Amino acid sequence: MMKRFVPRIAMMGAAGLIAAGLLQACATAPADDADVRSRAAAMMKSSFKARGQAQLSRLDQDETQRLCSEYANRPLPPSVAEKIQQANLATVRFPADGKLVGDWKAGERIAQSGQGFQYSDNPQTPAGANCYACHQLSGTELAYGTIGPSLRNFGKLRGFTDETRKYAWSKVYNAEAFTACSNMPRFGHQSILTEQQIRDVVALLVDPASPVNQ
Amino acid sequence: MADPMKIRANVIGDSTEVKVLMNHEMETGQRKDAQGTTIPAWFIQNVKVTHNDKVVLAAQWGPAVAKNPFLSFKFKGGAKGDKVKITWVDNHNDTRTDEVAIA
Amino acid sequence: MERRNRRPFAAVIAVAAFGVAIGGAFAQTSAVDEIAKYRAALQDGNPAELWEARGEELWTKPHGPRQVAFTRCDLGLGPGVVKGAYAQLPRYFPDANRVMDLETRLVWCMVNQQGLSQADATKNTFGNGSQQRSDIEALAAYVTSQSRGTTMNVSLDDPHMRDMYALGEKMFFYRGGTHDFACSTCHGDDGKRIRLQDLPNLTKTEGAQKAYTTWPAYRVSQGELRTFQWRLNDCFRQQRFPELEFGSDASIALTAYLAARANGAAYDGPAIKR
Amino acid sequence: MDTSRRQALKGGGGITLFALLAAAGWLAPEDAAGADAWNKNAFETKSMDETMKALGGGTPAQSKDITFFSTPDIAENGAVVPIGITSAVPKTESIAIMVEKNPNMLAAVFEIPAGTEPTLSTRIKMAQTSNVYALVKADGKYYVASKEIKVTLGGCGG
Repeated sequence: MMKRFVPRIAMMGAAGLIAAGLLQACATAPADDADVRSRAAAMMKSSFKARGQAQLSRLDQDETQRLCSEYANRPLPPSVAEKIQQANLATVRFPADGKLVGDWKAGERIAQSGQGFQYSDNPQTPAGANCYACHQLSGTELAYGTIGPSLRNFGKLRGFTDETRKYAWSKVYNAEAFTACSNMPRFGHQSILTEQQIRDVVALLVDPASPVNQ
Repeated sequence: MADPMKIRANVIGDSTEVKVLMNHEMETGQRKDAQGTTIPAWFIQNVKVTHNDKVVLAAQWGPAVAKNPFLSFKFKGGAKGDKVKITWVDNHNDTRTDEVAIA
Repeated sequence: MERRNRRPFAAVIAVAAFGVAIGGAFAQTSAVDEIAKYRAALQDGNPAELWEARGEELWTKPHGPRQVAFTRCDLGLGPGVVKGAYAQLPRYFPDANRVMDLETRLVWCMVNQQGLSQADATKNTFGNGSQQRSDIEALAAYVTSQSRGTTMNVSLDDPHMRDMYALGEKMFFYRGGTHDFACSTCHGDDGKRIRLQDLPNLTKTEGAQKAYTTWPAYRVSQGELRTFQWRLNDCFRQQRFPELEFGSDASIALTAYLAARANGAAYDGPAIKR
Repeated sequence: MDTSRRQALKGGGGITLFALLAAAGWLAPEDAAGADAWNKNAFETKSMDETMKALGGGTPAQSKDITFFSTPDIAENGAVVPIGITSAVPKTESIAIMVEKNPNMLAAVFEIPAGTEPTLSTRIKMAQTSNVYALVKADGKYYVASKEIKVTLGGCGG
């Protein structure tokens, strides 16, 4: 706690009063970090209410979520990162028929749609992956986000190979397998997308005819 | 009953600048509610602005004017303290008139 | 052609599933510039003023079974004092033995001074058109407008407040739900955007200041004035979390964290936003 | 389908609407005083086809004397699109705003009495990316300028 308040004080240099307040805060910092975390989790449980498809169990963290929250604003130790990636890599499932690539046109629609899993969403409507919220993909879609890297020419740059297709599948299935505490949802592992939907998204990335590779 | 407008009228050089915000849904009649029922059209159709009883702007609006409409324009003349009066009438025949002294 | 022509506005106004390809061969930077122009053009004439005016009227009117006006309501600077009050909220209120943000304090005054039931006081926390207007949103618009230009100065001297700040910070980084999202997923880095919307980095002073000082805001996408309680509520919806309850401890803790991080900046709301 | 519309526009499809409106008398100066009348027909014009059926009236000339100000090329939200129009055409009597691809084209008509500056700003809704027309009537004649405004949408929740 102590340490983490220090840079903040530096940032707030302009407001001397506040810095003073924070210094004081440091002096009597609440017990320890784990205690604050567990009290925060308990507070959330009593402050949220189930609505629609979003039940209170959504607040329960799995080990990956717990570790990534714990290390969110401090460096992630390599050993923890390794542990997270290993555990998540073990979750990746390939389709039984071995077919990794579907229809890029369907993939584009999934990439455009942000519907799904919000309490305001109809659970009967297939969820989207909302890829464009965070990534550049097709060159014609200018309304793309930058939280994730650009995926322009994803297949073209990596080569239209089996290896690329497998990587794309695995990454979409569980991004934490490659980047511990990635911002990207684990679309397969968390059952956000169906197997066929993942195929279609993979097609958007790796099909030579996909606008992503044009 | 309709809520008041927010009107500003200020002398700028030899003109008066009028800015008004109106409280109105401006419902298009094309939207559906959560149950799929069309929400009936409800929008301001006529707006009239007068300065000392002389019309300085008159408008006819369709539902494509944005919700809580904003309008800004200028007319020649107008002195501090003069009244600027604005009236709107909507398709439910509801109406609202507000006035403000030019500042 | 007919079909397309008659396409209802609902298609645009309803929850936006995706950005429309804005086509053409103009550069991304010019798109961003033009959106900046769009935002600038909206600044002159903010319908939030309509809420401010209604809130001002509500403030002085007697309410509830006891017919008491908000002029008896103490927002931290004394009964009825609104000038600059928002810039120091949330704060610990000994009379309630609780840290409260503005909206929660308004509800407290409705219940404890005006005699409304908690249920009645929180019936319309977020308005929906002229048929279901929220007095809390109007009051919040008025009160916050009276802090415009005031430097944010949320004190962490009180231990209750310090505790809420610490809890709020943990919440900010708390990952959960089907999508593993935390507040920090979208608001933890510089220069990011979702689709074309810039995302403030709330872990940095500058980002927190810019974001926090511009709520409440008139949301043109909704035609409503929205408070900070609403902002948090809707963020968690999009995070795929359950619903954050209005005035809950978690909502206040997170507000305390973000408000205190905005310290030093001039409050600049109610603003107008997409 | 779009091609025919575009051609219609270029070929003067937009013009016929104006002609219709003029013929209907809704832009007559006498309306300026008592603006209580609301021209239902004009506001229910749904498509270019419809307007092309009606002929007559004057032809608006493209005019560089009509300009848009504080009007962005891209609207972040179609529910509120700021539009500013200034007419430098002498004896401007009215200014109308029309949106080609809205369900109804006509958004608003402003009568400008003598003494009022032919410049105003307001906010409209746009269903989608479209041309927006500023139609000016001046000294009994019609003039027009247009501008394309792109409408974007976006956000996290989708």
